[in-house]
Amino acid sequence: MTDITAIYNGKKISQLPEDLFIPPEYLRIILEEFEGPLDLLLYLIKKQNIDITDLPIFPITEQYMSYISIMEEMHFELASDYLVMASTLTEIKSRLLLPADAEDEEEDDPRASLIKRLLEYQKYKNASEKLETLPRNYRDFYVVTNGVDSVKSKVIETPDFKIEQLKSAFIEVLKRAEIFSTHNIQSETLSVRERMSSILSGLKLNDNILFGELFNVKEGRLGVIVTFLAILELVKESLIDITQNESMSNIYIGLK
Amino acid sequence: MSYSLENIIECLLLVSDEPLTVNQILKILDDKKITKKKIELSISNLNERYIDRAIHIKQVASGYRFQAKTGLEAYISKLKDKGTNRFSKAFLETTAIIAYKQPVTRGDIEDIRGISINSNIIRTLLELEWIKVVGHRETPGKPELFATTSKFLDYFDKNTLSDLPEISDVDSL
Amino acid sequence: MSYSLENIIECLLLVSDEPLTVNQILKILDDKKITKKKIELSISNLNERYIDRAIHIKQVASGYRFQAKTGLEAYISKLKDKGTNRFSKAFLETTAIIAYKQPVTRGDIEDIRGISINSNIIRTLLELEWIKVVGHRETPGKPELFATTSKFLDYFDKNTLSDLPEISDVDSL
Repeated sequence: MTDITAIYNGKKISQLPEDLFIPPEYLRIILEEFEGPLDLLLYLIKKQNIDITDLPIFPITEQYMSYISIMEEMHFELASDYLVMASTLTEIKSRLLLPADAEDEEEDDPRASLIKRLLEYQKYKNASEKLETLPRNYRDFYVVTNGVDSVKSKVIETPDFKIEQLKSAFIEVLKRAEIFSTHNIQSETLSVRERMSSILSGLKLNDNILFGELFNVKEGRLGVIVTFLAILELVKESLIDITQNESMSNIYIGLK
Repeated sequence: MSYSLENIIECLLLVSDEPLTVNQILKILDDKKITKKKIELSISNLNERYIDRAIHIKQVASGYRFQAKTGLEAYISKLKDKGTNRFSKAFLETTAIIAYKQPVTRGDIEDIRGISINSNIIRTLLELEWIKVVGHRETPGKPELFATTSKFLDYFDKNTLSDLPEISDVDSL
Repeated sequence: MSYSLENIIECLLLVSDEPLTVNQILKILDDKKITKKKIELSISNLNERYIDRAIHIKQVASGYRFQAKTGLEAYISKLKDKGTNRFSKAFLETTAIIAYKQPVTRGDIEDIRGISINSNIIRTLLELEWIKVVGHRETPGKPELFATTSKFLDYFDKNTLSDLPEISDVDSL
């Protein structure tokens, strides 16, 4: 992690506050940026401007532990992998404290395997950063797929699936969406979404519709609310315009 | 390198997933010197290029689009056979997103799925009349907004969208 | 009306959703007189046709496809309401490990990253067809071995794995 940039309440945070007196909300954002204990360690090492192969286990362990304890205090959902690393660090530390055994002092640096893992992880982290910058289809270059319409397929077979499959497909898709960084999923009640569609379809046929005509009294209070919410949502998504020439005159709804 | 107007239009028509109108092309090019007439002329010049070729530009209801000429159906159907994705997961998920999040654009669906979708899926849904275009979003490209139709509900034997299985725990996801 | 081999190939490549290999084209044409050589020659002749044009045929891992040349991005991006496909760091790191260290098991990936991975990442990679199972390691549990596919390379406009950016061992930070 070269630069952590989080934006919180409009303020840019690019560095961890030195004293670790981090407001919990900041910390959460920062911690979410780490891809695991190795990533956190790399960050701590980098922050000290030291060579990874010199891994100064004492200060690093201390800092690592303070992060962990803050995370725990905050009841942050701490992956157990972070705790495993904590015990690894402690173990290395205690082995370093033991009087060095003259014989195997040279070949058996207790830090060796951790350093190896850090280097290995760093290698793939670099690789992933390179992947990120590669040109991508639809973003940096454009492929002609289906550029040409072919003659309409003879018969369209109707897909065969059950309504419940639709529901589980949607749930699964939402779950998966979590791993991508773009989220804009909220649930609205379906009746509102449906009404949005029907208002839009109506507006495609008529340029303008009188505000009042959108409401059907027979649907009762709930129906009116649904329609009203749908109108608000359409305005929010800038799909429709609401116009009124002078006060108390008719209100018209039209497509943007 | 700069391309001739004809070559630019050719590229746009091929890269686009949807037919393009002269007005849409005008807007994309955003150049005062280019008129509607010029674009229409370019398209007809382009078509001369394609006299002996197996494809040409056709004007359909929603604009201009490249189409295969007749004669290659046998080959094309072999090509398309492998792409039958009506029963695929992608098809099911696309349908589900349109049903539960309508009205949505293709880009919305791609954002949610995290994957670009095959144009065939949208086209099949439109051909099945399970979805229709209910408008365009006021963002660059004016993408089409899709919503499900009553035919879609009929297929599942439902009256309204609110009869679809409820997704109550979405908020907690 | 019959078309020249070049015009037929042009049409097939443009109609297809996926890149086409010479073998696939051979199979579609199903004509003893047409050889691989002839098809390759036709494709290179075709590309000469496109020298001044804004599109051309490119070879990527899974075959030949038409692509816009550089220079028109400003226009095309207006055309496409694009799903931007932004990937999380975890997703990219997992992908990088599979790409550069393949074949690997899920356990290998977790060892390198030092943290367990969300199953959704593997599932998405499989669904995108960026990775596939190429075998099982002969260890307890016989874990699946993953490798990248040609579709993964297509997405990044590459022909072979060796076209990916080189990575070297890191000696220090």
